[in-house]
Amino acid sequence: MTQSNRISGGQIDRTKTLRFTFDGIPYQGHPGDTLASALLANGVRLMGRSFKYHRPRGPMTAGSEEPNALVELRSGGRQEPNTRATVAELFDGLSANSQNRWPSLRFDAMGINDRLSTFFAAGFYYKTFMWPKAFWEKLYEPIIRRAAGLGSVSREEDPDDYDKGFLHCDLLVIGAGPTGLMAALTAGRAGKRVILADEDFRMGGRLNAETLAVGGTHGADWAAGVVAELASLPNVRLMPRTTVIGAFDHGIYGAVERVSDHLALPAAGKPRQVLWRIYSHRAILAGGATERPIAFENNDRPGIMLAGALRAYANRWGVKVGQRVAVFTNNDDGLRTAEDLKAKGVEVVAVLDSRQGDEVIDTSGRLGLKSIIVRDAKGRTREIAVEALGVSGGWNPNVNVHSHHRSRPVYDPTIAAFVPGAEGPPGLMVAGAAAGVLSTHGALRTGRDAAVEALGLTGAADLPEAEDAPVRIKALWHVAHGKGRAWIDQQNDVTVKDVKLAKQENFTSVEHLKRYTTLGMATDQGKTGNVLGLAIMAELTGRSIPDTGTTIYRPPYTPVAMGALAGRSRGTEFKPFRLTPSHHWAKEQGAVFVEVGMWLRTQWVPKAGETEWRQSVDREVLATRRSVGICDVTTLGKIDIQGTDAGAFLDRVYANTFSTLAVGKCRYGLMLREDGIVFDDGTTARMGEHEYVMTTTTANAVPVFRHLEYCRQVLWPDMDVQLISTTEAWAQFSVAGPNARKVLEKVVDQDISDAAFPYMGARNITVCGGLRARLFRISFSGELAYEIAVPTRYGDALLREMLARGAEYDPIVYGTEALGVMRIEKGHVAGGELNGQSTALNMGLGKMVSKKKDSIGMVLSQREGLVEAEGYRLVGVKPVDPKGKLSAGSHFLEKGAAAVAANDGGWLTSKVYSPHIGCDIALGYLKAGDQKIGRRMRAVNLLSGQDTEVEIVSPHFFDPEGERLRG
Amino acid sequence: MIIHHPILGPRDAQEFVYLGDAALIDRPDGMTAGVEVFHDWLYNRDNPAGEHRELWYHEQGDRSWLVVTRNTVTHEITRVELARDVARSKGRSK
Amino acid sequence: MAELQAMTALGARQAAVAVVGPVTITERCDVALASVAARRGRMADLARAAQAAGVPLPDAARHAGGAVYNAFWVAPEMWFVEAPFASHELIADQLKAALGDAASVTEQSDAWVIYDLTAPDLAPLLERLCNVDFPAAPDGFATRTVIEHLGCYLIRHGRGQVRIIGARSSAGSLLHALEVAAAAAW
Amino acid sequence: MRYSGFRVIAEALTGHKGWKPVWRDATPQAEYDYIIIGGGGHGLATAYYLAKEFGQARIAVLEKGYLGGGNVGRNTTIIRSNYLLDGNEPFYEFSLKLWEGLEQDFNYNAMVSQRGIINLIHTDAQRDAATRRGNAMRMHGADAELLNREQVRQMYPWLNFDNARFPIKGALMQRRGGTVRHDAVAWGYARGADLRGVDLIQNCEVTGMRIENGRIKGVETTRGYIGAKKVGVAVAGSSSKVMAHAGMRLPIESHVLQAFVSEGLKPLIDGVMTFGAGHFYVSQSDKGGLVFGGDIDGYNSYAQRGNLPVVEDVAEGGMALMPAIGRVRLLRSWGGIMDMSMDGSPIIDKTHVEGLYFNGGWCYGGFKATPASGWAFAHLLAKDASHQTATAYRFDRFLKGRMIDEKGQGAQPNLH
Repeated sequence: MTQSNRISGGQIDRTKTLRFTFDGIPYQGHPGDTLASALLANGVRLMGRSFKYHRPRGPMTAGSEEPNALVELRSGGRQEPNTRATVAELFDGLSANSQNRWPSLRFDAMGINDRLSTFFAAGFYYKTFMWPKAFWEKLYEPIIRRAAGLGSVSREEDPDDYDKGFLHCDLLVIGAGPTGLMAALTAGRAGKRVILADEDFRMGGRLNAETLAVGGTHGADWAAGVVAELASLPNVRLMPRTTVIGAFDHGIYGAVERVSDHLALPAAGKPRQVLWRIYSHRAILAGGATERPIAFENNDRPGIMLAGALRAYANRWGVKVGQRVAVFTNNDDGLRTAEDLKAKGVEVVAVLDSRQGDEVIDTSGRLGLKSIIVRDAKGRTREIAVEALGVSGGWNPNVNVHSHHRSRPVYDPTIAAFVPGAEGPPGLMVAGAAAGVLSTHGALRTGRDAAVEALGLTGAADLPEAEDAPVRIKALWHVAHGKGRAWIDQQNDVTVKDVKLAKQENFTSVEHLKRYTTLGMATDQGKTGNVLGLAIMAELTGRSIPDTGTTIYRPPYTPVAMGALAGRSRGTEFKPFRLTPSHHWAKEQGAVFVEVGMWLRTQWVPKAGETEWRQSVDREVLATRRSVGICDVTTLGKIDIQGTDAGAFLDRVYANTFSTLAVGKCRYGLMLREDGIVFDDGTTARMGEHEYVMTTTTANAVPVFRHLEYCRQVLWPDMDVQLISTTEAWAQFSVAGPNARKVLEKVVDQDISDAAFPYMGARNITVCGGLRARLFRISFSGELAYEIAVPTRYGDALLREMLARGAEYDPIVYGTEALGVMRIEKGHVAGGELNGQSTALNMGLGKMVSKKKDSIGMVLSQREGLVEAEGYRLVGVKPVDPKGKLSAGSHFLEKGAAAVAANDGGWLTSKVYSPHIGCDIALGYLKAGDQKIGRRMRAVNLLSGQDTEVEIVSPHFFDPEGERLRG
Repeated sequence: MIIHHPILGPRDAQEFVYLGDAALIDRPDGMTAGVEVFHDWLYNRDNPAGEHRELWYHEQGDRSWLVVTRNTVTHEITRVELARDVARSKGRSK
Repeated sequence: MAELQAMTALGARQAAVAVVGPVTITERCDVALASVAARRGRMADLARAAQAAGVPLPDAARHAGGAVYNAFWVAPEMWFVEAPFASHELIADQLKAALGDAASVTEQSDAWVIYDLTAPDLAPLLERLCNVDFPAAPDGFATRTVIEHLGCYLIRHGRGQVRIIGARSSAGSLLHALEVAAAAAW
Repeated sequence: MRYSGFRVIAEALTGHKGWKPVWRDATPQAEYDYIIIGGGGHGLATAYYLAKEFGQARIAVLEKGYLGGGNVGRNTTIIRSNYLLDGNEPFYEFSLKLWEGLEQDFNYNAMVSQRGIINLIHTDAQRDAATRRGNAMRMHGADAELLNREQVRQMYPWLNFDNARFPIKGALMQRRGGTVRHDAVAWGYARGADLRGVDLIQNCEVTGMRIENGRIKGVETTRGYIGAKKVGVAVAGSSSKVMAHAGMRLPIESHVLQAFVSEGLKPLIDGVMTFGAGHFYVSQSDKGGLVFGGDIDGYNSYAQRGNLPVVEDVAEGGMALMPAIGRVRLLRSWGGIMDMSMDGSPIIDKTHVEGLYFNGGWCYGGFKATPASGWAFAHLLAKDASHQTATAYRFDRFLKGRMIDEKGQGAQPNLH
């Protein structure tokens, strides 16, 4: 393959050849090439299709603002849709395909849209497709959806890793063109911590694309020299291939570093990209400017590009886009393209300067530019055969990042462009072309001065010599001629006609213009087209350009891979795991685990021969109730509360009273939110005069701790209370069942007989010959039960020891399912009942809310809507026929009542199969449930068709008198 | 955002948990105030567009509750105090 | 106590050591930890007792070493105190005895997993883990921070020496985060 | 002018010369019977239904910026009626029914597309809650189905079923849920209101209220004083600012919610999906962009922009659910001001000022409510009585302990 359009010069390494394919055809390029420059070097201009009309398109730019040359890069899980060929760095083996075309890029059946374009004017779809009503979802929309979209996703998992990181600096310089280099150099030489980030893989910005001299040498060489000096400074971090995507609050910037995109595969262990959060004291936006086109008929053909891009391909990449080239400009900078191309030996057949009255009014060439029709000041037209046309309508400062805090840019008529407004993100300065200073000298000067000012430096380095040409431009937004379409937003196919129609229909606000025509909503976010569109709207409405204004600039500056934003938090690493002390034992036993928040808890522990989960769970329940079972309850929150006011403090945070609790005892506590709804519950023990241990639910361990700190610091700041979480410090096991004490006696060193250690006792003890431990005689299952805690590192050993030493009682380990069965049999509330919507009264615990003291939630729990006799009450539910099935989430209906909301009696909050009772049982909230014990109703699940006659019973299915737990 | 913690200096707001208007410090006394007073305190807000004193908790830090004075339009933070000090200055004690 | 065999936070009998590139990550099971918080209005008493007992009580965001006890600040008037586990398995009891009723003391040894990180320079690793400005932090800097969703304490003993203390139940997830970041950092 | 396919073809063939302005630029009159403050979705819908359904006239809508520039132009376009509580579900089901006939009603294609919404389930407790909710929906006449894991897998086989931290166990599905082209809703209502004589007044900010003897007389605006017999406020996001003109403090905080869109992609996601184990929900627009979001940033803000942590949190949820989108690029983010109420539910009610009515507190659920909100507010304005589906949306529900707290988070707006 020859690189037919490769010319001399450029910053490519011609000693190495890279092979790549586009649409399956092999080509060659060189290191330093982008996909676009390499394809152009091979004479390929056609690279994509537009969104709506499927117009053939080639690259319009040489940078990240590219609207047209979008390709699918790579394949399989690495397939990367909508990749801008103009910034895709070439590597050996690169494979790219065109997108949004069928069957091929050259012949695209959807190109029919272009022929029918008159029917597809802006917003046409709002006016039709309404009849018949059902046809929208069934016919019209599916067709539109299939036709829309650009690239495609493979649906395979992205195999690459992404990282995140945090950087800190005195000065962040965004953009490494002459402005940014000078700013970084000034700050770097002053010893400041500097980060210089640039989206390109080669620093230097436009200097790489120009032939301009800086300090008497070629600008690109000067840039390389500065980069080398900066690289030698330990206080400067150079970050090429790094796009600053947004300015966030208080000097935090987001940046994405493309670590491996220029490689065939990331190196082992290395991420594809890194999202950096950069914390900067000061920042300088030196992001340069983006050239904009001029709208004229058929200005979108492959081969028509921005004049600066044409020049960049020649100067930086040694590529001519066509054999015969023309330039169309309204400003002096466009003329540089003609000069540079001529200097490279490219045949420049016409230079059309609108300031002289010359204009391009139309073009030809379906798959690539063949000719342009030009009109001179006298109105004479002629056709000129060309393969490439460079267009310059002036340069728009890249104000985006400066506008991310919604600062509106202001219009500067001297350069016919918007420049940064006054109120940007605090700490962010703008310099160089981004500030509307468009000469090289101006860039160097403002870059240096910005660094001096931002960092308060004294003295400033001399500036290298460079051109300081004034901007000479006469604004021209579109060429008034003919009835054809002149493109403004090339990707979304928004034309001058669409702007006119928007005006005609009164969509004249710039936001309405955008939303109605889709101007600026494509992957380039209107970087080249927006100003054109609003300027044309200004012309049409007679308003000024400043009065018309811009739309809002939003992060990210250029589109960002979702993987980079997610970093490592994906797959099973989406959230960390929390493992219980018995995890390793349980894993050995083949236990089944369940996610409870970030915890993995043992759900049940199957024994050989058990094929259904219910077999395991039933066995665990029955074995516990028959003899003894052990359950790891470490996940419950534990908070150590000490201080001389600890008791008084607990009286405030619990609805019931704790200051009167005897040392060595524990009590069930009910905690309300200030709105009177139950927040949490748990057992709190008094371990000493000024020392309590609070237990919270697993889910609320963190919120409760936060709440207690709030009460301690904010509400009652002088209380002597100290808090610390000990959730993970102790491995805690529930030991339940008639033989619980007997098993515990095998490990506990002290006397724990009923007399010595009665129900609701709480003590520091020792186990196994002196290991410090805690014992609480509390029961969630209704059995004689204890919770025993040892330092976490001994948890595994304690469990094994209890199982071994207590073997004569056949102790089993039960999981969360059996735990749930037993707590429901006993009528204890848990997750399904503690739903954040229920009061103590709803739970049948209304009497626990003491009115004799002030506590959180006490007052508002008395509001009329929360104390109605007809409100929900916790009840037990049993099927009338023991074979009847229940479902949590079923609703209560009276017999014969229709399943409509007016008849809705409440719902089943939790349901289990009780092997003890021999049927499904449930808890539920039933309206006036306390008055309906004994009534027969229905539990109806309309989603499964289940409709079961049930009896309303006390929620205490098992041992309602509590004889067993006191045994 | 960055919150200049009065003890620890600049800290990323990500380390904090937000509660809301610092007027919540002025909790009525449940033994003397009734439902109406509690209702107004708990539910109604000034919700200003501008300077706002608000409670933040340094959960991934030193567990201090802070009163942050922050502009809700610009997000500029002009003052950060320990909530405990603010509460005491308002006469809260035990 | 010998009757029960301790298990490390990672579920092993021996402390883990991982080497990734220039970084060595060493799990430390031989450190006892307890929290010490001054009782309301008793800071001066606590300071006296602590000095007598050789327990340093460093300023905010600092770690300080003593003859037996080291300590780092965790909250206003609150510290975590470190001591050798072999001699201080009952660190809370020992501190209570020394500090009396001027402080609330709570056992913390088993609530945490401790990883000591060493390398010639840990900055390239830490910038991928947490938002601490590590290069600018002084030796003896102690802070709480977040690593891959996990709240941790980070103590800088030197540019190449750092202790990370994380929740024990997530010891595996934390080690994994350290290892993959180390692999990516160099 | 009536819109139709025929008209589109006829105009196309004659150079689109005949299209008329979609609404007039009205100049304010001295007095109106009704002033609606807020030219967003709810305000425009209110004006439309006041004129069309309640036969009222002399109506103006005052908008400080451009029509549809509030949250109706800045949301993730989802419609659904999958609410749990009695105070909410009839209202949202009414809204969904109005959506189903909206385009024919106002003769504008807002692309109401009922491609279905699924709320993924990852735990048994979530399945129990989904069952409770699904039954409540069905009892209120809405549709709801419980899908098992395999049914979800058939719909979206490329979700993370095999390597997930929180495995997908099923989903609650409402097939009638879907999306609507959000801007078009504002324009359709605006056009319909304009055709019925409503004055739509842009760039007209209310700066004060004239209240005499407890009764509203009119409003001060940047375009002068305008008298009114009744004033309805529908300015969610700015509710506290506007109601302060009447001396009211509201049970509302203003918070920022960010939302996101990806680059355009060929069809990947047909319906709407919410991830139950992280903060993430997503649909795909007809143009091909993935439209997604997550939690609010969590602090009071009128800044209309957010910060990076939430962006990362949302992306993490997205990647955890959909491992194939690693190389899909996020194109644009935006931030809107949410009226976060104290129980997560809205307020449509009279105020202590006679003739002054309030509509707000929509949290991030206002878009789907647009038709019913407009209808119910128009009902309240015209008849001085709550619409039957909106009787619970009263200010005094907090005083009386009758909160409508779907999430069970209590009086903390940033948790709803």
